[in-house]
Amino acid sequence: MSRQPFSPDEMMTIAAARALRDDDVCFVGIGAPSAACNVARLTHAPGITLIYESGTIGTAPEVLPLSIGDGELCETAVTTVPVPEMFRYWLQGGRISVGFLGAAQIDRFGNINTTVVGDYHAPRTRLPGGGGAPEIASLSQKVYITMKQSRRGFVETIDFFTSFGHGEGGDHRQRLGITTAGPTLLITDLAIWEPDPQSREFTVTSLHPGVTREAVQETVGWTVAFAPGLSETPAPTETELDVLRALKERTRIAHGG
Amino acid sequence: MSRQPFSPDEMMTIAAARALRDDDVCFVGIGAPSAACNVARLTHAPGITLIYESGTIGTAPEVLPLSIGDGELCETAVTTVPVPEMFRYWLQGGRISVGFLGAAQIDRFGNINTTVVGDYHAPRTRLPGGGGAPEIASLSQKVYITMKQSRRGFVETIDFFTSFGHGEGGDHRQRLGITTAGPTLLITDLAIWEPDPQSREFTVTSLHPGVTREAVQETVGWTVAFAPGLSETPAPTETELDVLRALKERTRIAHGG
Amino acid sequence: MARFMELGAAVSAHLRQGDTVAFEGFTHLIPHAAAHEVIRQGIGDLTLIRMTPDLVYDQMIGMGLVRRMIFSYAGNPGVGLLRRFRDAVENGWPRPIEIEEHSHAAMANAWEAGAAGLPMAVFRGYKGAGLAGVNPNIRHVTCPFTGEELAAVPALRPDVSFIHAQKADRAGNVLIEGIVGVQKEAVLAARRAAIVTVEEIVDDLGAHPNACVLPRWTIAAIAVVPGGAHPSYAHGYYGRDNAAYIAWDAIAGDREAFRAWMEEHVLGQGPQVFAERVRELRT
Amino acid sequence: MARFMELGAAVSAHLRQGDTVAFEGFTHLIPHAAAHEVIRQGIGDLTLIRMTPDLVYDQMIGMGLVRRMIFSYAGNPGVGLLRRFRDAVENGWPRPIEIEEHSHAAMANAWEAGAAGLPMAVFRGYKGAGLAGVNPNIRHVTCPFTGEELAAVPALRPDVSFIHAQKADRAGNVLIEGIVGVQKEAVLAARRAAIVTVEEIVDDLGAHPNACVLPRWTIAAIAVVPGGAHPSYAHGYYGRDNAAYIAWDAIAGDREAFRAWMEEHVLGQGPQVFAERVRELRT
Repeated sequence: MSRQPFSPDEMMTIAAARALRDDDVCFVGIGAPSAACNVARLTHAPGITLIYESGTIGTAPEVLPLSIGDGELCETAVTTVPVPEMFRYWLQGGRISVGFLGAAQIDRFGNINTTVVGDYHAPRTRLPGGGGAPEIASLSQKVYITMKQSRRGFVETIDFFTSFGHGEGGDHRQRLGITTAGPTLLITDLAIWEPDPQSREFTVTSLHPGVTREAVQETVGWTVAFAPGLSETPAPTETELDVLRALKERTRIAHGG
Repeated sequence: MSRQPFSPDEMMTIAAARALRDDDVCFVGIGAPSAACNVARLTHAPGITLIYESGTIGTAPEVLPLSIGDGELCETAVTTVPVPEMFRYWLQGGRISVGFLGAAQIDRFGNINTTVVGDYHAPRTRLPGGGGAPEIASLSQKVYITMKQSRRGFVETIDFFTSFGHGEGGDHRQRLGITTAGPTLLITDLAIWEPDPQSREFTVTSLHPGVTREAVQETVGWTVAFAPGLSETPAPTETELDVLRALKERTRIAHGG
Repeated sequence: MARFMELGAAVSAHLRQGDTVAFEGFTHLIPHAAAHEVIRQGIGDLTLIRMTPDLVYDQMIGMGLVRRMIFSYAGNPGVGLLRRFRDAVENGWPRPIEIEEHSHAAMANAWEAGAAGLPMAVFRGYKGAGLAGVNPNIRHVTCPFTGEELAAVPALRPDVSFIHAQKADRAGNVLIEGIVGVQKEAVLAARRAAIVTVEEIVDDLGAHPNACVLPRWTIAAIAVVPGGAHPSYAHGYYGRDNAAYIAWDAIAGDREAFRAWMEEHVLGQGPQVFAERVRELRT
Repeated sequence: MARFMELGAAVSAHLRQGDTVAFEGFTHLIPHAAAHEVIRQGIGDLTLIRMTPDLVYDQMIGMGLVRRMIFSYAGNPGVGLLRRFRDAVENGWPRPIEIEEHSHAAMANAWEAGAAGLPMAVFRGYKGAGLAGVNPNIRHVTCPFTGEELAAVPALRPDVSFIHAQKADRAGNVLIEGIVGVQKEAVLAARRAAIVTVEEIVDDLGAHPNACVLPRWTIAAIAVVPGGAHPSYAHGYYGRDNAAYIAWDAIAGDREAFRAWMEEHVLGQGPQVFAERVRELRT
């Protein structure tokens, strides 16, 4: 375990990275998911296959892409396919083991909104929309979500169902004919959440070092459920932090930021 | 015009070649169509685009392919695409100006059989089947057919509708919702046939040099209609014959025949 | 059959007021120069199609040229929102905009169907997704073999499609390499014309047999515009101008700043400025 | 995840009596060596899938290993008919064969749908075609936007798919170049396993970014069999043995001659003979 101080954001990325396995085929969303997936690749999961929706399969970028289709994703990929093929053969074909998403709003059942704040037809804030998320959420074998906690993001009721998590909970996915597992992991800057086996409500199963139950509850718009055997997330190791920070630094320089 | 003697087969190929234009995009069947298309390319239509169903687009082989997917078709092509793309984007997409087919059996309305002789479920002779022909016939803007005349091939009633020509004639294509022109030209070793504008029955419009009406009728299993302004097909030119014979000779050597 | 033309002539020859038009590119090879030419010519009342409308659609929307947009992700990639698009949706400025919103899977399938000459795309999608409730163009068909209900969306068939590509040969065959996105589909799905800007014309494309090559007879016009994808990039030619994407957020955040920027960088310029813009980004 | 294996071990590990299996290749890269290994192992009662069954399916049929065949063109390309296939269809020798016959367009679309995880393919086809009257797996769906009736066929999903490819890298990624046919689709559509024979293993595929590469995790087993496509060909390695295709007509025309040929050239041999067979054909 590291003696270095680390930020909640770093803890989030590293905890998310740890969830990935060497044999995962991961459909990578931009932002926090992309950082986590590449940290996994650069630490314990060198064999992981990272796929970006721009068509790059098995990519291994030196720096984090700013967009979903940066040139380095293609240059370091095993192959790059047309976008229709990506969605038909690779996602719809059932070949993605983990779809990794971020979100603007999430509810307790892992339903996600990245479309609008307010009414769809007269929104207060028009967000970018779903992109690949609706089908990543329904067609990946399972879905991991990573986002920072805030009252604005963790809401009782999302304004729009951009992508379907566990709906109203229970067997709602199955009732819609969705055969995949859906969101099985939510990694935030404060905690790790997993769905309750019955209700499918996301439940805190691990608090990051130094985080209290109260801190988690304060940033969430519903009454948080904590698992009985609540554990503490191991702090980032020296290696994990070094890899993440080096990646971020290379990225900062490359993007002229 | 040539002083050389020429065979009916050579006349057929050259007459078929002449029907093609420099700006045609031609979906090429193997055998006689392939020879005709390449003679056209090597004489008056250097800009013609030849497409084989193996996925080769804009190919320019030095020798005639034995199969629909010989290596040289790919090596000389503008590009080679996957077979599903060939049938979806290029044929179904409406980009083929001329589909060029051969046949085992044909009827007076240009319906073609290459599937069975006899009953489908208990055939006397099981033929190879349609391959690309059913959709070439319905999706190319127009269809040219080339085959040698014989009582076995030119029949009153074909045993199986491998691909649809003008059906029972008249507006039968339109009644089935087919929007393309269908067979507009039939080039044999004896004559050039075109469909009657009303009945769509194939009618002889030009006899090859030295061919009589009787010779045409003898090799056809229905009563042949001859157009009022029946003309004579110009004999092959020196150039046409030279090009065709050189092509055949290169092909013979290349295929170890 | 591809004709080599000046960009301005190609745009005015093929694009009309009120058209449905796509300027496609999936992060890579976005035809910025072509869209800027359309803005300069003031061709408006357009329906824009693109999976990932970004800066250049934000610009067209902000200039009031867009009546309707069909899309699946309207963001500034890696940066945030599209502020001119937001202003049009939220405030109707400078004019209200209609939207037809899909998922990427739907749009990608709809492009494929357009290229394939089909009226619709069929795929497994939109299950539980809110868009199915607000977009009447999301329908269903039932598989006659399994009974499964599958999603269906109309094929995309713009009047005109614009793309940017690396190169054309002298006959007019066009090569696209790297992240090829849906550009082949956009070209083949165009009803009236596909217009391509290229980095250069070469004697020989030097293309791998299975490379993405568009034959000359699929294209109406080719215009040579080096740097024509900037601030997007051209694999093998120049990198993405990430700083320009980041800077756009502030420019587009203010109506006056936006108008001033457009005057200076688009309206008062021509296609030739793009070569200069990528000089420092060449790879 | 791709395992490098001997061909015999790969076949016996993955293919079972009664399976539905495809040995795909569109003239190019036909996996003859793999099919011969299946014949030697006597794995029978198979349902064979292939757009263009040619010599090697004629051989499997003649050896009595085939219960059913799904296909769109059963000929010896450029030569004529398949005489063992004819004998099975016309005379039930050595056993009757069931057929499910399609057009190329239908099969190509059905492979695409199989790779895409869909239950069916939808396309514009079979209009006026006799197959629609004899094949109950040709059905229709109605476009919910235009009302157009389109053809539908079931997706192809074999238990096992075999292909031959030019090369694999040491990680097991496989490259196919030239006429790529439906091989990517056949691999991705396989329910249980995809098995690939390759000309060689290399350190680096040296592939163009948009080349047809199958990632290692889409493949169950890779066997190195130089010449494994003979008498078909491998673009960049050796040419097609047209003489062998022509010669097949006489061999297959007679039941005794066929059996004797199979004894000598298949049953009494192993995968290693293919390298010798292409020696004179190398390019």
